[in-house]
Order: sequence, then structure tokens, then C-alpha cells
Amino acid sequence: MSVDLPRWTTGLGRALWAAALLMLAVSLWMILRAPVEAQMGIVQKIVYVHVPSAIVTLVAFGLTFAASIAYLTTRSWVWDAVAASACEVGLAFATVVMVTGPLWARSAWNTWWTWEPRLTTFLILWILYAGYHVVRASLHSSARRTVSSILGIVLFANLPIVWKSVEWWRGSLHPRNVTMTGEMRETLLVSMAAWFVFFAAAFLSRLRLEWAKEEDRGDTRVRHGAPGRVSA
Amino acid sequence: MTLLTVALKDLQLHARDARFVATLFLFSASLVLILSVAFGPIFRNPAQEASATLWAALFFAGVLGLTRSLDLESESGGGDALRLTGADPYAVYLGKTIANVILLGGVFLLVLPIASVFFDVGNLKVLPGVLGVAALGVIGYAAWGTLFAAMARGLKARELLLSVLLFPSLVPLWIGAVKVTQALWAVGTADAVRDWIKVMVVSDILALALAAFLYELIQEASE
Amino acid sequence: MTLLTVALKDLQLHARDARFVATLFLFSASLVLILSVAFGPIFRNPAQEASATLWAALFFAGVLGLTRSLDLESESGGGDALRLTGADPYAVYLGKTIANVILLGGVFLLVLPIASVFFDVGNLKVLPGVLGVAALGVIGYAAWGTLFAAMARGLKARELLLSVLLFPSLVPLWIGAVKVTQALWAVGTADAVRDWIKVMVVSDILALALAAFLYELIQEASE
Amino acid sequence: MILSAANIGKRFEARWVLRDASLALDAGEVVLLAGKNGAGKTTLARILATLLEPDTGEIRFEGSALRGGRRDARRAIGFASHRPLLYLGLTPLENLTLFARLAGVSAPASRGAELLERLQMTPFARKPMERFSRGMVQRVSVARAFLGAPRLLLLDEPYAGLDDEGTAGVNALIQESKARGAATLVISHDRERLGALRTRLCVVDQGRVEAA
Amino acid sequence: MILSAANIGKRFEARWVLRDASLALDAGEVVLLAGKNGAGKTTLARILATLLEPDTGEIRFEGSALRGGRRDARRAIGFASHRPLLYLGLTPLENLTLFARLAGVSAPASRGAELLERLQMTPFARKPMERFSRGMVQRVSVARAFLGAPRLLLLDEPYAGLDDEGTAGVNALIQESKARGAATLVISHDRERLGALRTRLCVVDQGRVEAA
Ligand code: HEM
Ligand SMILES: Nc1ncnc2c1ncn2[C@@H]1O[C@H](COP(=O)(O)OP(=O)(O)OP(=O)(O)O)[C@@H](O)[C@H]1O
Ligand SMILES: Nc1ncnc2c1ncn2[C@@H]1O[C@H](COP(=O)(O)OP(=O)(O)OP(=O)(O)O)[C@@H](O)[C@H]1O
Ligand SMILES: [Mg+2]
Ligand SMILES: [Mg+2]
Repeated sequence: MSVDLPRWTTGLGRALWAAALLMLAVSLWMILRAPVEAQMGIVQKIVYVHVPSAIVTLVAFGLTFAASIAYLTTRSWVWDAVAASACEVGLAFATVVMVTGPLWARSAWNTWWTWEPRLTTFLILWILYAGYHVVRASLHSSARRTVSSILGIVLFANLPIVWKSVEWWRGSLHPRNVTMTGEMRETLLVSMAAWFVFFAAAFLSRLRLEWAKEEDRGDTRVRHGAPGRVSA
Repeated sequence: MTLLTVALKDLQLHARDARFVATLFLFSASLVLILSVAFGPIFRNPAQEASATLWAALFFAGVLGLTRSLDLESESGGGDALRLTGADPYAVYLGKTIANVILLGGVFLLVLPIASVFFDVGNLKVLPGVLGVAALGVIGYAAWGTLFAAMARGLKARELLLSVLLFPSLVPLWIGAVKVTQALWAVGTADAVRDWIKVMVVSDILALALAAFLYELIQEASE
Repeated sequence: MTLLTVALKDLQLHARDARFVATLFLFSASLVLILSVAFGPIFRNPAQEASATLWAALFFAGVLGLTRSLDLESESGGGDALRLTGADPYAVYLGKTIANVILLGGVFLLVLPIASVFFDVGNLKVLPGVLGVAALGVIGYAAWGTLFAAMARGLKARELLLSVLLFPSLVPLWIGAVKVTQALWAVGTADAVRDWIKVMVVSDILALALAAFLYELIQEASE
Repeated sequence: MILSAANIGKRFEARWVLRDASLALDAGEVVLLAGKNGAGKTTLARILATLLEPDTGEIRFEGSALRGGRRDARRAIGFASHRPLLYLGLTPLENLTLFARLAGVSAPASRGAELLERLQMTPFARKPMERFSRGMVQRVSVARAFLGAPRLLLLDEPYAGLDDEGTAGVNALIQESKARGAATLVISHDRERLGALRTRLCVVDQGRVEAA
Repeated sequence: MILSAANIGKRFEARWVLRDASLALDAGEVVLLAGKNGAGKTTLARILATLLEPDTGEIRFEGSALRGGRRDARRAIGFASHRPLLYLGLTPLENLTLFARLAGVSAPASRGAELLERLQMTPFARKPMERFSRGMVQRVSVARAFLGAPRLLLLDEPYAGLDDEGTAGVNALIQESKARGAATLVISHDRERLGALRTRLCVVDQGRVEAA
């Protein structure tokens, strides 16, 4: 496997960031224009950040899961880089959920936090994926790759639980799904699209970083003129 | 064969270290006390208080027990030597799991009477039921614990990391154990919380199945 | 001088292992989670619940933190080398205590906002008071912990023994911390539990004084 | 050819410790491997023992590629290193019996006792190893490597901490495996102790194995 | 007379490992102490280094009785043993600076750097020791013993795991302390490595120290 960082990713990265910024601006404009919700007032506008980041989190961890399986079958470091990058960006979005959720809950439910299924399971998810990064940082070379892929697979078991938690347990406070209609719904959809592009841009940047690290080592290899493969 | 040899070896190492076993038991007993002091007993709902305390104590004691098993493997390279014998990895995993089940089961049997007496719950009629839940809980704990312990091998701050990964993964199993035990003590039957029993069984099987696929990979993960 | 050198060395060892601090944080968060899930629905008294959880989490995180410090001393004989420098044992003790105070204080500062948010207690007005109790609690914990850790040195199953020894000696300090924090959060003042503050101060001083007499003996206790 | 390793490369983070290291061992050979501190001898031994994956290169054991998972290859390789690779909470006899049984050696307990006898450790065979002296641990550690009558022996500083009697005992065991047709790699800074047993000397230098 | 130990006895549980062991070291002497595995050499060295209390006997260091608590005696004794006696989480330089500072050595950092230079460890002076090779750890461990320019040196298998260059470095350091008037006790199974530096050979046998 070549370790050269594909050139085209540079262009793609720039394009993605440009698109993300543009779409975020559009969605911001729509958010400002969207009607204010009758009961909760202006705070309800958090939804346009809260729901997209929650969905993106789940998608990102799903990507980690898929890439982890791919790593264990192909043993190519690229998949490990994909898994780790997706997971790191995913954790950032999960943190956004963990911040926007309580902010909203403060005005919607009059408390920062409650031990309610969706919230509890999501907190578990957050801790576990933070643990993923700690483990990853503590290990070296191929052990790091194998162990983090295994974690990427094992931890995925929590995603369906988080998703289904609102249905499985009675007495959950958290809404089951999006209830908004009309202009608010459209605004949410646009925000959602914007956050996805934002995720893609961040993910690619992170992946390029990982790639560059690997390339550094490749350089060392070339300087000494040794043959051989770099994929572990 | 491999399975039994490994399980016996682990138990022998623990047994040799009588101080460890004694301390583990003392520790679990004092956990029950400290949790009772902190959170109760207010006897508003003794069955729930007792079962939460019981399982929380088992939980913390278990992490320390697992860490100890882990240290025994890595401190002078015994675990590497085990790998080099070419023994079947899944049999090694099952052997270690069995040893951990026995260790944790012992802790449970010790803490159970303390909690019963302290909170005045339970009777002989529900005892088989309680032991049944305990078996499900302990097997799940050991199965997940042995799996994660193998991953934490070679890491610094093992016990911390183990608890970070293990704690959250065990929450479903753990809530199930608390709910079922509570139901048994409060109303004498677990019919109302039958779903939680299913959750526990699924969790146990999931761990054992995942290990069948992943344990060899984990064991061979080297720098 | 010796004191600062030793404290810096301990902190450096922990800091080098940046993951250790991250793990300690995650660990405390999962402790809050598990304790809340277990005991949460029982109480209608968030102030008590929150302060009990906060201090229980600190307690367990602390035991693991202390064990880690201890392992760093014994794993390759660094502690023996320290003795052989002929440095003043009490200064060594104080240095280690200071490092532990900083470590535990850090954990406290991390867990405090978690507990405040999750249980919706506390406000900026009582924050200085809470930090004051925290200081008393953490100093006492570190002072006793460092003393017992030195005794547990060289024992197998250290963390277990440590918790068994530490638990009973810390109970007064610990109840005091829970009560005072609870009072501050519930009624905004600690007047009603003033006696417990005295208990905490006495416990802190006692540990520091005992160490002045005993630490050298403990350090020199060899097989 | 029992073992042939070609162009082995291994890096830790960015640093290549081994680079194009090649080594072949034939039946009956006893190769002494020397090299400066930090040259990569232990790393090479761990790779050959399947404890570490190389980053580049290929290893063939008895004709087929050596992979970490190949159980029968592991059973045919005897490895001893800086770490004792034993459970210090058990006695020497318990340790040897355990590893022999897991490796499928027949009559594990008597094989263990026999090796302990050979290395003069019979008086301590039933004492927990925790408080053993350096040389006593080393003897048991070397004994472990010989348990399965291995066809490839990898001994990383087997003489470390051994007195003359211990050295003679280890050499006698090496001599026997040699006679049995095993290939042996001995890593040592002391070029004398292996004595006349040595058939070849190699040196690890700048990541490569050079004949010397 | 720098050190005189008379009738030292030490038992573990019921077993007497040392019994009436006597040893005297004069300024400028370099005594090689040999003995079988498990003879009690390390135990004796640990007793002389104040890490272990003897059960019987008396030790005098520079004329006055040696007790675990005598801080200045500890600062005048340099000790290296099987365990590295270092913090492996720190770098060699950090380790040496730390111990030098605590022992009241002046200019601790430059003293540490100097010793590392002497043992060819300068390139690794600022790398955490965790992943060091056996011989690299050993060099730093021996360097620690020389930090305070000790008047009594107790080196328990200082050559363990060292290559020729390392051995020469250690011998040069011993030579210098000898010239400075220090008394040195070297424990080793290898009777050659100390070379011409050796002034006397003793053997630990059956719990006693015999001249040989
Ligand atoms: C995967 C995780 C999550 C998903 C998919 C999710 C999704 C949603 C959705 C679809 C809504 C309804 C929006 C609407 O009104 O149309 C909502 C509302 C809300 N979410 Fe989340 N959420 C997640 C996690 C969280 C977390 C961790 C919190 C933490 C406190 C939280 C707090 C809230 C609050 C307070 C509301 C408003 C409830 C109300 O209107 O009464 N959510 N979320
Ligand atoms: N797991 C590891 N991670 C990072 N670096 C390592 C690791 N293992 C070894 N090294 C480095 O690789 C180099 C070679 O180490 P190795 O132990 O193979 O040397 P060696 O030839 O056996 O030396 P010695 O004669 O001292 O035993 C050293 O510089 C060491 O620091
Ligand atoms: N802490 C201890 N507890 C019990 N027995 C011990 C302890 N330390 C040493 N021994 C025993 O004392 C005897 C002498 O040990 P010591 O380490 O002094 O030997 P040594 O001469 O240094 O041997 P070697 O050449 O192998 O290093 C051994 O039999 C050992 O098992
Ligand atoms: Mg080596
Ligand atoms: Mg010795």
C-alpha cells in the first residue's frame, strides 16, 4: 500500500470546508428567521444544533465501527486511521450534544439533568468513547490498532441502545423523534445537511493529519532505502 | 483441559495469597457499610436500598479482583509464556472467566448475608431466585471483565482504565441485577421484571460470543 | 527543598502519564453515573444525594490514585533509592502528601461541576464554602492516605489493603465532608454542622502529627 | 533449514531498531549473537519467538511462514528472555508443570522435575518463587524454554546471574538439544561462556545481523 | 578501615541465609565477592547498604555503628543491585538529578549529565526509561551509585547485561573511586571482568564470607 497522501484530498478538503461554512451560514440565517416556538420560546432554537449533532455523533461512531471491521480484515493502517478520525470527530459532536442537551433541559424540564433513559445511555456512550481515545493514546503501533478496532466494534453495541432507549423504557421524558412541522422542520433539515458537511470536512482534515503522521515514518523508511510494506 | 488448567492456575495464585482473599472480603464488607452510611439506610424502600448496595459493593470489589488477576499475568511475563504454549486462546479465556466467576461468586456469597441482615430483607424462599440472578450477574461481569482486562493488559493505570470501560458496559447488566433482586425481595417474584432477566442473559451471551471472535486478536495484539 | 523536589517528582510522573489524569476524570464520571443510577430514585433530597455521590466518587478515585502513586514507588525500586539518599523522611512524607493533595484536588474540581449539573445543586454563593470543606477533606485524605500507602508498600494486593485500612480511619472525615457539603447546598450555611468541621480539622492535624512521629519508622520497616 | 528470517525490520514509533536483519539457523547449529547494548538483540529474539510482529520481512520456520497464531510452531520453539516469563506466585514445579501441560508435553510434572534436577533446583522445587535470588529465578526461567524439547531454542542472555554450576547446567542442556538436531540462538555479551558449543558468531549492528 | 562487618547473621523465616559473615573493607580496596546462586550475596549487600536489618552482628562504617537512620552514612554509600532503583517513568537525567539533589550533591544536574556521558548514555539522557533495553537500564542504575562520590561502593552484579563498552565504563568509574580512596565491593559471577582492579577475592559460602 502506498503511503503517499493522495493529492486530490487537499482540494476536496478545501471544497468541503468552503461548503460547510456556506451551509452553516445559510442554516444560521434560516434559524434566525424560523418562527419562535410558542411554549419554550427562543431556547427551542437549540434544536437546530442539538438534533443534527446527535445524529452526526451516531453516524460517526457507526463509521468507526465499519472501519474497525475493515481494519481487522485487511490489516491496512488506513482503516485504522479512518476509524480513529471518525471517532475523534464523533466525540466532539457528542460533547456538543452533552452541552446543548442540558442547556435546553434547563428551560424545558427545569433541570440540567435527569436520570432518564436517553440521557443516561448517551452519557454512557460518551464515557465509553472517551475511554476509546484514552486507550488509544496509551498504546503503540500495531497493538494500538488492534485494540482500538476491537473497542470500535465492542462499543458499537451501545448505539442501538441509545437510539431505542426512548422506546424501550417507559417513563422517558426525552421526545421520541422530531415533532416540528413546516418552516421549523425545513430549517432543521437544512441544519442537518450543513452539520453533515461540517462533519465530513472535519473528518477529512483529521484523517489527513493521521495520514501525514504515517507518512513521516514512511519518510524515515525511504531515507534508509529499505524495501518492505508499511501496512502493519 | 486447557480451560481447567488455566482456571485452576488462577485460583491457585489467588489462594496462595491468603492476604488478598481476606482483604477482598474485608473490602467488600466495608463497602456495604460505607454505602449504607452514605445513602441510607433510610428504610423507605429496604429492598431497593439493599439490592443497590449489594450490587454496588460487588461491582467495586470486582474491579479490584480483576486488576489483581491482570497484575498476576503481567508482572513477570507469565501471560506471555501462556501465549507461547500455543494453547487455544478461547479455552484460556474461558478458564480465566471461570476463575473470576468463582472469585466474584465468593464475594457475593459473603456480601449477601451482610446486606440481608443490615437491611432486613430476603428469606429462604427467594434465595434460589436470588442466587440465580447472582449467577447471571456474576457470569456477565466475569465474561466482560476478562475480555476488557485482556485489552487493558500492558497499559499503565490498568485498574482505572478497566473501570472506565467496564463500568459503563455493565450498566444494563447491573440495572437488571438490581431490579430483579429488588423485585424478589419486595414481592417474592421476578415476573414483573422478566424483561430484565432477558437483558442479563443477552448481555452474558454477547460477551462470551464476542470473546470467541475477538480474544485471540486481543491476546496477540503486541507493540 | 526536599519537600518540593519530592512533590514535583510525583507530579511529574503523573503528568508524564497524561492519560492517567484523563482516566481518573472519566472514572469519577462513571462513578457518579453508577451511584446515581443505583441510588438516585430513592431520595427526594438532591443535596444529600449529590454530596454523598461526590464524596463517594472522590473516595474511590482517590484509592486508585494513591495506589498508582504507590506502584510508581515500588515497581522498580525508586522508593528504596529515595530512602538511600538520606533525605529527611518527614519532608518526603510532606512532599508526597502535597502531590496527592494536588491530584485529589484536581479530581474534586472535575467532579464538582459534574455533580452540580447532574443533581442541580449548589450556586456560586456557597462555592467558597464548598471549596473550604473540600480542602479540609482532601488534605485529610491525602495525609492519611500517604501514611497508609507507605505501610501498604511492598504488600501484594495493595489497593485492597489500602482501602481496608483507609476506610475506617477516614469515616469521621468523610461523614463530616458529606454533612457540611450537604448543609451548604441545602440551606446555604454550615452553622448547624459546625462540629463536623472541627472533627475534620482534628482529623487532618492528627494525620500530619502522627506522620511526624511514625513516617520514618514506617519507611525503615524492612522485611 | 530450521529457521530463516529475511530482511526483518522493526520500528518503535519513528525509530527503526532492526532494518534488513537476516539470519538463518540450521539443525545442530549453535549461533552466538552479540551486539552492543540497545542494538536490537532482544527485539530480534522476541520477533523470532512470535511475541512481536516485524514491520517488514519474512520469517520461515521449518519451511512455512511463521505467524503469531501458528500454534504448533510456538510449541516447537523454546524462548527465554530478560523477563522470567513465569508466575512468581507459583513454585518452580507448578510453573513448569503448568506450561508443559498447556503446551501438550506428555508427563508434564516429571518433565518439569527432571529439568529442575538438571539445574540443581530440586531443593527449591516446591517453594514459591517470589523470594528467590536472581540466579535461582534465572534457572527456572531457562528450564521453561527446554520443556517441550524444542526444535528451535532462543536464549536471550541465558547466563545472566548464573554461577558456574548454573552455566554448566545450561550448557549441558544446549549440548543435548544440539545433539537432538535443534537449532540454537544464544544472545550473550560474554563470548566465552558458551565455549566449544558455539558453531558460529554473529553480531547485531545498525539494525543488521553481520557474521563475525 | 572504612567498613567492618562482624558476625552478620540474617534469617528469612526459619532459614539462616547469613551466619557469622564478617567482612572488612579498607580505603582503596576493591573486593570481588563471588558465591553460588542463593548463597546470600545480595542479602549481604542490602544489609551493608542499610536496606535490610541484620538479625545478629554489628556493622561499623568509618568507625561508628551503621544504623538505617544514619543519614550521612547513606549519603557516603553508593549502592546498585538487581533492581534498577530508579523511576522508569522519568528520563535518566531526571532520575540522576533527582537523587543527586535529594542526597545534597552540589550541581546535581551537571553531575548526572557527567556520569551519563561517562557511560555513553548521553543520546538517551532525555528519553523516558520505560522502553530501554536491559543494558541501558543497567548503565543508568550503576551511574546512580556513583552520584555522591561515595566513600563506600556496593555494586551487586554491576556488569549484568552490559556490553564491553559498558563494562569498561563501569571499571573506569571504579578505578577513579579507588584512586580517590573509596572502598569497593563488587559482587559478580564473572571473575574476569573486574580485571586488574581487584585487590582481593572473597566467596560467600554457607552463610560466611571466606577469603579465596
Ligand atoms: C443520540 C442522542 C440524542 C438524540 C438523537 C436526540 C434527539 C432529540 C430530538 C429528535 C428531540 C426532539 C426535537 C423536537 O422537539 O422536534 C430532542 C429534544 C430534546 N433533547 Fe435530545 N437527543 C439526544 C440526546 C440528548 C441528550 C444527551 C440530552 C441531554 C440533556 C438531550 C436533551 C433534550 C431536550 C432537553 C430536548 C427537548 C425536550 C422537550 O422539548 O421537551 N437530548 N432530542
Ligand atoms: N517496546 C519498545 N518500545 C520502544 N522502544 C523499544 C521497545 N523495545 C525496545 N526498544 C528500543 O529498541 C532498542 C533495542 O532494544 P533491545 O532490547 O532489542 O536491545 P538489546 O540489543 O537487547 O540490548 P541489551 O544488550 O541492552 O539487552 C533500544 O534502544 C530500546 O530502547
Ligand atoms: N526477602 C526474602 N525472603 C525470604 N527469603 C529470601 C529473601 N531474600 C532472599 N531470600 C533467600 O535468601 C537466599 C539468598 O538470596 P540472595 O538473593 O542473597 O542470593 P545471592 O547470593 O544474591 O544469589 P544470586 O547469585 O542468585 O543473585 C535465597 O535462597 C533466597 O531465596
Ligand atoms: Mg537485550
Ligand atoms: Mg544476587
